[in-house]
Amino acid sequence: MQEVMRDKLVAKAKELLTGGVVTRVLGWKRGEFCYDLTPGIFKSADELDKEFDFGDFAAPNLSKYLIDETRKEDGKVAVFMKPCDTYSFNQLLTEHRIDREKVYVIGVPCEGMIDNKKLSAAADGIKNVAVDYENVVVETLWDGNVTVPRESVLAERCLNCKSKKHVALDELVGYEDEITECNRFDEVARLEAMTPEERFEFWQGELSRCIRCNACRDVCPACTCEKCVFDNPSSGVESKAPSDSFEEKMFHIIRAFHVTGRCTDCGECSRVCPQNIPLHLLNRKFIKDINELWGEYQAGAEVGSRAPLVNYTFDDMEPSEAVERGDKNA
Amino acid sequence: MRKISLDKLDLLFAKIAENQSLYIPSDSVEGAKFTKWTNGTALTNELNTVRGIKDFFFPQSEDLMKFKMQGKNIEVIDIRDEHEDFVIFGARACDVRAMTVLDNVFLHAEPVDTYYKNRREHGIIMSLACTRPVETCFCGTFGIDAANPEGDIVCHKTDDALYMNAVSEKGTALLDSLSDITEDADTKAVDEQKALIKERMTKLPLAELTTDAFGGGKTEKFFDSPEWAKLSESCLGCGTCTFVCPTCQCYDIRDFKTNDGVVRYRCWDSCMYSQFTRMAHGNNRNSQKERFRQRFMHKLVYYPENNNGMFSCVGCGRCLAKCPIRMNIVKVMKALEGTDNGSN
Amino acid sequence: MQDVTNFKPLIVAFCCNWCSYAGADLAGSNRLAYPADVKIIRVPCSCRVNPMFILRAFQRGADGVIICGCHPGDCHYTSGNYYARRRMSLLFSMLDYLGIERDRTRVEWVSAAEGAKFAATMNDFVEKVTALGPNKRLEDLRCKK
Amino acid sequence: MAQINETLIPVVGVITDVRIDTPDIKTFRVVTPDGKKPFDHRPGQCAMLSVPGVGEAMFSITSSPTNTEFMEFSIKKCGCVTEWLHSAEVGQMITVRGPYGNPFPVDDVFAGHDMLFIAGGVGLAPLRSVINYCRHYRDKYGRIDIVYGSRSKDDLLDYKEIIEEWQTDENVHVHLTIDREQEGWDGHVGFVPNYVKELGFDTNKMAVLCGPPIMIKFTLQGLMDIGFDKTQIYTTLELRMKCGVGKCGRCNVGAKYVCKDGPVFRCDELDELPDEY
Repeated sequence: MQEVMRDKLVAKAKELLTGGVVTRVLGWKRGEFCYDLTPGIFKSADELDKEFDFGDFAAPNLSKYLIDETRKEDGKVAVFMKPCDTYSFNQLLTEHRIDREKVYVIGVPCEGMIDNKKLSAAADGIKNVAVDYENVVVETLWDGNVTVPRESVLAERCLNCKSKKHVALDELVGYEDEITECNRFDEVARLEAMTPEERFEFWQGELSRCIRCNACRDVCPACTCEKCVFDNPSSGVESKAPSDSFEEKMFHIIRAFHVTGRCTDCGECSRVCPQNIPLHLLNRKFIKDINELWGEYQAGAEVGSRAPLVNYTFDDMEPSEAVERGDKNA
Repeated sequence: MRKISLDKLDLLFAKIAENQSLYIPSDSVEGAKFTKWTNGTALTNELNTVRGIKDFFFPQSEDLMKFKMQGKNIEVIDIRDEHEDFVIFGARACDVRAMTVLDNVFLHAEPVDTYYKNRREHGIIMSLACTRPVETCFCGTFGIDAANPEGDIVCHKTDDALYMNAVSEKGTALLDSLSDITEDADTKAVDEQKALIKERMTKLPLAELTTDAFGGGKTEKFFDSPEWAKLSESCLGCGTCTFVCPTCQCYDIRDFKTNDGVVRYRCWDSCMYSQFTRMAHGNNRNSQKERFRQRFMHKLVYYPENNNGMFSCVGCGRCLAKCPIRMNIVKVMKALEGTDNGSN
Repeated sequence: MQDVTNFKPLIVAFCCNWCSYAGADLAGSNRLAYPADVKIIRVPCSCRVNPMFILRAFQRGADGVIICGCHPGDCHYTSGNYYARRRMSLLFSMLDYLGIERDRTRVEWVSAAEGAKFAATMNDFVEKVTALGPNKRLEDLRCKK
Repeated sequence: MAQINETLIPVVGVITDVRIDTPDIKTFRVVTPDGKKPFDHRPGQCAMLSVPGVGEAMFSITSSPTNTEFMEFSIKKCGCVTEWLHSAEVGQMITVRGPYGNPFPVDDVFAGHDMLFIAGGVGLAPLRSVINYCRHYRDKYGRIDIVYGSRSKDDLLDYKEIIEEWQTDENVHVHLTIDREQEGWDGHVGFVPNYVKELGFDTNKMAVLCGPPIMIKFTLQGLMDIGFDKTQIYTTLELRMKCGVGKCGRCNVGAKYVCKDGPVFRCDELDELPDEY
């Protein structure tokens, strides 16, 4: 199944390149192992044949690279996008960070990406991986074949997939799919139901592991500031080290706040965190609050929508009521 | 060589922890992590920890000194004190070699870094041979023998016992102090294990990777390689690779204004960060390509040039596992190697 | 252990220039008492208050942060306080989510004529924060080095 | 003198004099609290000055090593530390550590030679230490030529010293130039590289260059054009530094650290380094 999809995508990319529709293709490059795909630019059919790959590990969201790509005076770029990536793409269009005219979006269906961390926890010494709808068979170095249920190694964001529908498209390779029912706010609700002490303990434990590598920020398609406030010496908060637990809390609260109403819940932050911090739970809290306070809002669902924080109504809830609202629900 | 049966491992840990802090790799939410041993802390089954043992000797953030200011006056307060004694159990061969790499910078190159020296002098490393290397391991590339790690006490864990061999003065003293709970052992079981490890190392997917193309004096050869642009095009410029790397040692010195003075501290920095070399009048590494190149040239060319050919990569595979976009030193080496052959 | 009975909280109050700052003035000239540990920072509008300001106030030793703005509908800039209301709803909810005591933060609408309300609000807020004790969950220990 | 055996821990220095040289350059005189020179140095070496809470930065020591009473630093206002220093008054304490880097080879390579110093703008700061060293040990060196240029007359550093001391010295020849015509200036007008070519020096001498990168680039070319060899030309580099002792990893050019292996480089040595400075 994987092979066929890869070949279809390569054929499509080649067609666009040779037809002169685009000058380059943004996709995923094969790595050393079956699972380490790196985003990359392909400029020729030859490169595509040799290096292009797609499959259960094509996790990186390519939309952020389009900011730089569309600034180049080099014609159009074709880009492959999974359904959730198209939300980020739309959000970037809404914020005028991408020139739509310079992009050719090729939608690729997605059945969920495998989480490398979960996979290497499930099997040591991965030599090769075969995936079907039910199972993942890992050929290991020392233990022969190890079979695990696919669901057990799917990325969290894919287990709670919000949409399999592409919201931005020039062309779709494969089948069309729908917005999915999901329970992505369950974990947030579980935390909300805890006592403040428990919540504090939980987050203290999670956030104190932060090493301030900035991967969450740098990968985030919503974090597109030319200069981040945390990199600005004049901001007074430019600090590189987690020398006290306050620093990480401030960083993550502010970062989540800065992307509020713009975060599409693509889950890249949690995917890249080397310390396994569930950063998506901060973003989802904001999304859940927005939905409950001012009505359902999905960033990136449509281009040009007005984000909830740059909007208001006369009868919005007071902050004190907003905070206490949880208690009434409980 | 001494041994202790595995069911008495806790006894061994308790005995060591009597006189000093003991850190062992243990499972946590973030993955395996060196954790201070208290009764009940269990040794992990993971091959290696998310972060190496660098943190113990060169912590991510450490206070250097304090300043008290009054009007125009400044008082410099030296806040250094003797570090506590500690033992790290279970460091892998790659991580122990990483300490040699850091020693070259902080101890052997003048002037000596006294902060590092202080911690180094008070730390004892009990290394542990790897029996189940994973696909991202390539320590052999850098001449590291996973079967024979360096360290103060070299340990081998078999199915039923832990074998310990002291190879330094500090190690001998520690092992001697454990003599009443350990017993003498011959090297048979360890030799068998070493043979198994050696055989396994040859079966690793990266076993063929060599450093032949790299080393001191290769700056001109690689600096202007067109590969850098391609390799770095997707680099996010985050510091993950740097911070999980057991040998990366770049640091920043910064001031923090406390409520009654200033603490000057140093913290890890990353050459991948855009502001790393930014000066008031510009930046000599303005693009991610240049910063990316700096990191790998340092590991593969500059460091060996200044340190008798030793590379500042130990093949631990952490950057392979942690890079958000899965770019890593192996991909860089292979790409550059290609150009090397091409130019011959 | 800190003596809770003697604990005097440090409160940072961000006050809108057009209303509550004048309200504070009025409270003063009417000799309405409120604790001296309330430090007022004048801002041009309640929506000038960046979430970072609030966190940094806590970092630097504040035990409570209150934002005072014009009543909804009365903003000097038409709609600033409506935006502030939304932002603070989210921020405070997030702080609550992280386990920070919710009584340490508050938004209150105080007009220039409401000197009495200003004093009463501050008294009430200080009382609530006093009951919570010193801020431990959002403190930066480095500041005390 | 307070001696703390750790290179990262500085000693306290007191600013005892602030001289306004140009609109954006001031020269600070620094001694220890007990009135002594903070430490000995060689011409061309640098020191880390810091203002706690603001930052730390590397500066060339402008005063000559032959001055045993105090140290001077000519500092151009361009970043946060320098801005703070520019607002400092006499009596203000700062912290100093050093000396760092390799000096100019004044006692071996330069000895017995004619010297040509070429500086642009604040680039005179590191050279002043060498020039005054050479003037102090006058017998050891032959003819001294100094080419110095800046944007305008007001931007010439140490103008008073140049006019009153350097120009009056025997066998010291000062050639000043400014970028654009200016009222009250009857000297040369034009950029340093061109002026050097116009002056057309004989090549039997050692040259020392310092200034903005663009000036260095063209002057170097100019010197080569009139027959200089790169082994005769020295310059001093500056990059972002934090530790000053070759460990923090940011001031390297190739395998060389500017703070430890530099800042003084012979131009042919620079050729071997990658173009990243």
